[in-house]
Amino acid sequence: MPILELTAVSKSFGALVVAENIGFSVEPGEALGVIGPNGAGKSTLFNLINGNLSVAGGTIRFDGRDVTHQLPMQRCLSGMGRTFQIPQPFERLTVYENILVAGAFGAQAKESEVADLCADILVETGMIAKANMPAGSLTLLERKRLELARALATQPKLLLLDEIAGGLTEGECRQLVATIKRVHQRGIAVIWIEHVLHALTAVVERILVLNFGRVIGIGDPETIMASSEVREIYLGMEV
Amino acid sequence: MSFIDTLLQGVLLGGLYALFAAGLSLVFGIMRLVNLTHGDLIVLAAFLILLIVSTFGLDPFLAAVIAAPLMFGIGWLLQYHLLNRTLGKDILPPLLVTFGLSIVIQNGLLEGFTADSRRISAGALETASVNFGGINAGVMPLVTFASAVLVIVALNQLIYRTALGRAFRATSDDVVTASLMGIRPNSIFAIATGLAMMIVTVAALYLGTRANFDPTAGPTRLIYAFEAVIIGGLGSLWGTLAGGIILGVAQTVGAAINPEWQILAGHIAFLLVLLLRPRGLFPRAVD
Amino acid sequence: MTTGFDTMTTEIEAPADWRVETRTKLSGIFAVVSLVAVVALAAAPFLVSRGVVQDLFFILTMLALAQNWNLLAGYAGLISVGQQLFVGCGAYALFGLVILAGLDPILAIPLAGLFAMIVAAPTAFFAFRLYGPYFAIGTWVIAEVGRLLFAQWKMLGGGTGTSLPREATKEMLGLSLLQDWFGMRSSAAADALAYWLALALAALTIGFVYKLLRSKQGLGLAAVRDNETAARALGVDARRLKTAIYLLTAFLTGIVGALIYLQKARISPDAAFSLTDWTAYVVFIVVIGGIGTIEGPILGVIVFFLLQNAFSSYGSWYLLALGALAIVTMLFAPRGLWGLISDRTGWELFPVRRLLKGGPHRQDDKGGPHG
Amino acid sequence: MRSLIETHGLTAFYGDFQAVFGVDIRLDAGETIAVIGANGAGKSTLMRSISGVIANRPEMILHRGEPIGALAAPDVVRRGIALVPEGRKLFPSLTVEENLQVGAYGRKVDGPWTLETIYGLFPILKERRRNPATALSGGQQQMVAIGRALMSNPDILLCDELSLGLAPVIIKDIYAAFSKIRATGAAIVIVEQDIAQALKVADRVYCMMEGRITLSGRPAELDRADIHAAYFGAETHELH
Repeated sequence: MPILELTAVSKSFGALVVAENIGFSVEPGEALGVIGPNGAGKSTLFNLINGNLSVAGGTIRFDGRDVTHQLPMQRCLSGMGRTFQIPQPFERLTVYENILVAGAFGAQAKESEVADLCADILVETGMIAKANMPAGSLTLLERKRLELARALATQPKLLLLDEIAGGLTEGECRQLVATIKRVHQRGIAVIWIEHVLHALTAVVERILVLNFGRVIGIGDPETIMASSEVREIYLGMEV
Repeated sequence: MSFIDTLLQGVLLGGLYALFAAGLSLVFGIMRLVNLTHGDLIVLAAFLILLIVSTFGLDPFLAAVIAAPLMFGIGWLLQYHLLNRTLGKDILPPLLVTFGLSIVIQNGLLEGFTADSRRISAGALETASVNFGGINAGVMPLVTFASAVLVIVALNQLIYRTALGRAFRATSDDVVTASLMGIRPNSIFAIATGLAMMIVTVAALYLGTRANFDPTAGPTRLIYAFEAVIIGGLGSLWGTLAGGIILGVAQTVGAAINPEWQILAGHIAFLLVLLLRPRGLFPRAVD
Repeated sequence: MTTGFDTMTTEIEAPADWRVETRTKLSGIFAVVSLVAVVALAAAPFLVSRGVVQDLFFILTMLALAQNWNLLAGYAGLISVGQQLFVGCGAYALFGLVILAGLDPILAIPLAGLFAMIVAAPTAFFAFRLYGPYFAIGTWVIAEVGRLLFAQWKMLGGGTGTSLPREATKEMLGLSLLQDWFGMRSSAAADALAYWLALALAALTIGFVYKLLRSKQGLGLAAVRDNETAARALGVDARRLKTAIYLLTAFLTGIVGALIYLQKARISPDAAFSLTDWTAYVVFIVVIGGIGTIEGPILGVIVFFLLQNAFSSYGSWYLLALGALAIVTMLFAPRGLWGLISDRTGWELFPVRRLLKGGPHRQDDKGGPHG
Repeated sequence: MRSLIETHGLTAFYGDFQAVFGVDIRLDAGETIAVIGANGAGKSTLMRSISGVIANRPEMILHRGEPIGALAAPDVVRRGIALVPEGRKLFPSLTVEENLQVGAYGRKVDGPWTLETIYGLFPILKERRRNPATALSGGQQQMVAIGRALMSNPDILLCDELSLGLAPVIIKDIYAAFSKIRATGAAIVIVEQDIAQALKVADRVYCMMEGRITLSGRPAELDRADIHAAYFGAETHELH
């Protein structure tokens, strides 16, 4: 049984169609990459999956249950963790408290039960030195790491990552890839939207290509990247 | 016949409430600012008219014509120098600043005019009435209602037919992009509040000539204005008129049953709308 | 893990001895100081005149109201200007229970709080349909409805109000004990009793708010305040939290209302549901002192009292100045007096920040044995 | 000859976060330049700085030699610099025609662009002039956004991500209008992720990565591999 299954999911804002008849599924423990040009509807797809946006049509099943009409909070509690493309830290809380919110509420535990786990996640995501800083003082890159750390603290079965590698240096990118790989190897399914292709292809088993709110291809990275159609629409140039 | 009479009185009273509300609606529509001082500014305008009438012995209608540009100036200054500084993502500063301002104006008026109830004399017009097939309607309520309709027609013309109106709507949609069109949002907001204060002057004219008022009468007018706006639905001026009428009718019907229930009946109508149609009766299509 | 990236992996060292701390040295000292202060305040009826005790009663009840409004507006983002509804409901419930049901006033106080909370439930249903600024005026309208409805209650004097029967307050629970033990006259004993209740209420409210903010729910509340979308996506039930805070502050505000009117012994709808007395002043206290902190309302109520003592004879000039002061504070020091102080000094008397200490990475950190 | 626009060591911040680090670019009269780069490279921040949405130090941006870095957006528009913002940002409460009219609100000068000439450039807009702007397709909305900026008859037109979310055939239409705009003598800055399109229309190209200019030159002088490296950083070989 897939961990996540979308069937004929649609959404539009006025005349602008942002999701059209989207259908795909993700197996437990699988890592799926999502690529597509700016404005292709990638973040919208995540908002539909996690419930920040309600679908206009179609169904979303998560972990064996129909979650199409569930609130984001409920989906989080049943094991869906996400990061936001534009980081949304709790600015007046410290970095550690940000993680604690996710650990205590998202994983439905007492603060004391997740205190150590949250500290470990800070180490794993390289944020431990900033643990007691207010999240509002973080740089953009640190905020992105905080997004990842918070999503991990909810102890998800499915992790939705929205462009967390952009702007990283080569070394930082490698660390990030290693972290995500470790998470993935613990059996957590991952859907990762990313422009930094070499980071993406180092982790994911399949890639889904989105354009104008439609799935125009899904398959193993080599096949997808070799497709001339993908290369043309994605890069806008023949590389 | 008495039921139709009550209904008519209610509709006409609704004209007054729509006048209270139109300025509030305009300001909220353009800058998402809820001005808790709105009622007190109506009372301030009433005192201003009273002052002009008593000092120069003018007719109240003429006095209102003089007061209107003064109120525009007050509104412009208030918005440009004080309220614009409070606008932003956080709703707390505008609420608390206008709340504080409301107390300041009330107590300023108390110092200036004492706590006595006042009334602006409109002479023979006050008691004049016309008869429609057996139903009497006071001339003042009729004039009030006509003024409300006129104000709303004029505002709609301004908003939908002029360059300034386009700037209003553009700024309301998106402040940053509006500024890329050369629109100065702070000036637009100040002009909008100035206009709202001119409407407030019209409302004050009828408030002052039809009933007694005193420096603490503002908050109740704010509540009526607010109820009319919410009943009608945010962002629609005709909705605001409808909201005023519903409020007026509810109050007169309530009063007809038991004089003590007048205001309560209005509040209950408001709560019912909130219960059944939380976005009001005529909400704007988007947002 | 067999790809080339592994060589770059950050090693996760076994994290030994993580500690989470919120207390600071200063807050420890302050806890002792405040305990001493509470004891000293408790002794006030034996040390100072009745007039001073009555002043202190006023300060403490305003402080309790301010802490409640601060919790509501400063932490839960629910900017209500209708808290007079709960003061009025609590007060009227007390009068109703004492006059109509013959209950002892002391027993009636908690029931009055309960009544205010019961009223708050349908109120929340309506008011929560309004967003942001409209919520504010919505709560005000509902408070008006409350005032008008209680004005219809003829058995409690309708629009003109009524008084508590003298016998009821004279035979209040515990009063005879005070008279016996301390040889107080009955009016002084009644004042002292009300004062002690106010002191306990203010102290408990502060203690409770502090405990709440340090709890998991408090953490969730802070998260919702900072970013509601993110909080919901991380599993925080924002709506339930806000509703709970709304009901809870209604309960406490109702109790304060009952206590205030037990002391006043005379009630009318216009006084008990007064926007100025029970919301405007409270808002000014919180804003001037510093919204969103526990220290702010404490500081604010002291400033408020001093100003009132010095200038209240100027009547409306005083109120005008108070409003202007609140405006100036909001514009130029939006975090209030306490914000100015803590910015300069870094003081936190009620620290809620969870600091992560210990662990292998933090060995070299300063902080000594106490971290 | 003095340039129309010059930036000198331009830095830009969002709060504490620095998005642009010491960028120097130049735009000469009648020229079209393109700024390319991946998501988050700082291209839009650069546009927002020049157009006055983000405040900078005055001397960081010169317009005809005068410092304009600290001017607010309405004052920048009055100097004849108009922005087509990323994501089009049409006013949903306004009709197509009103959106165009509002473009001339702050700067009413005689020039090649009037409602009529803009309808000439994009005839479809005339048919749909009474529609709310949001009822249009993405491509048509982009035409409105361009037309709206042109209504102030700017000497300098800044275009941020014109092809964002548009189908290739529509992108072609949009860029076809560009030759007509250039023919009026306006200087143009385009920001693009679509490298091929940018190379086709620009006289000179700047490539940005992580808030810095990593490459610049005339399209013919630039090597594909260099662009690729400047655009994505290293390690793009895994793509091939």
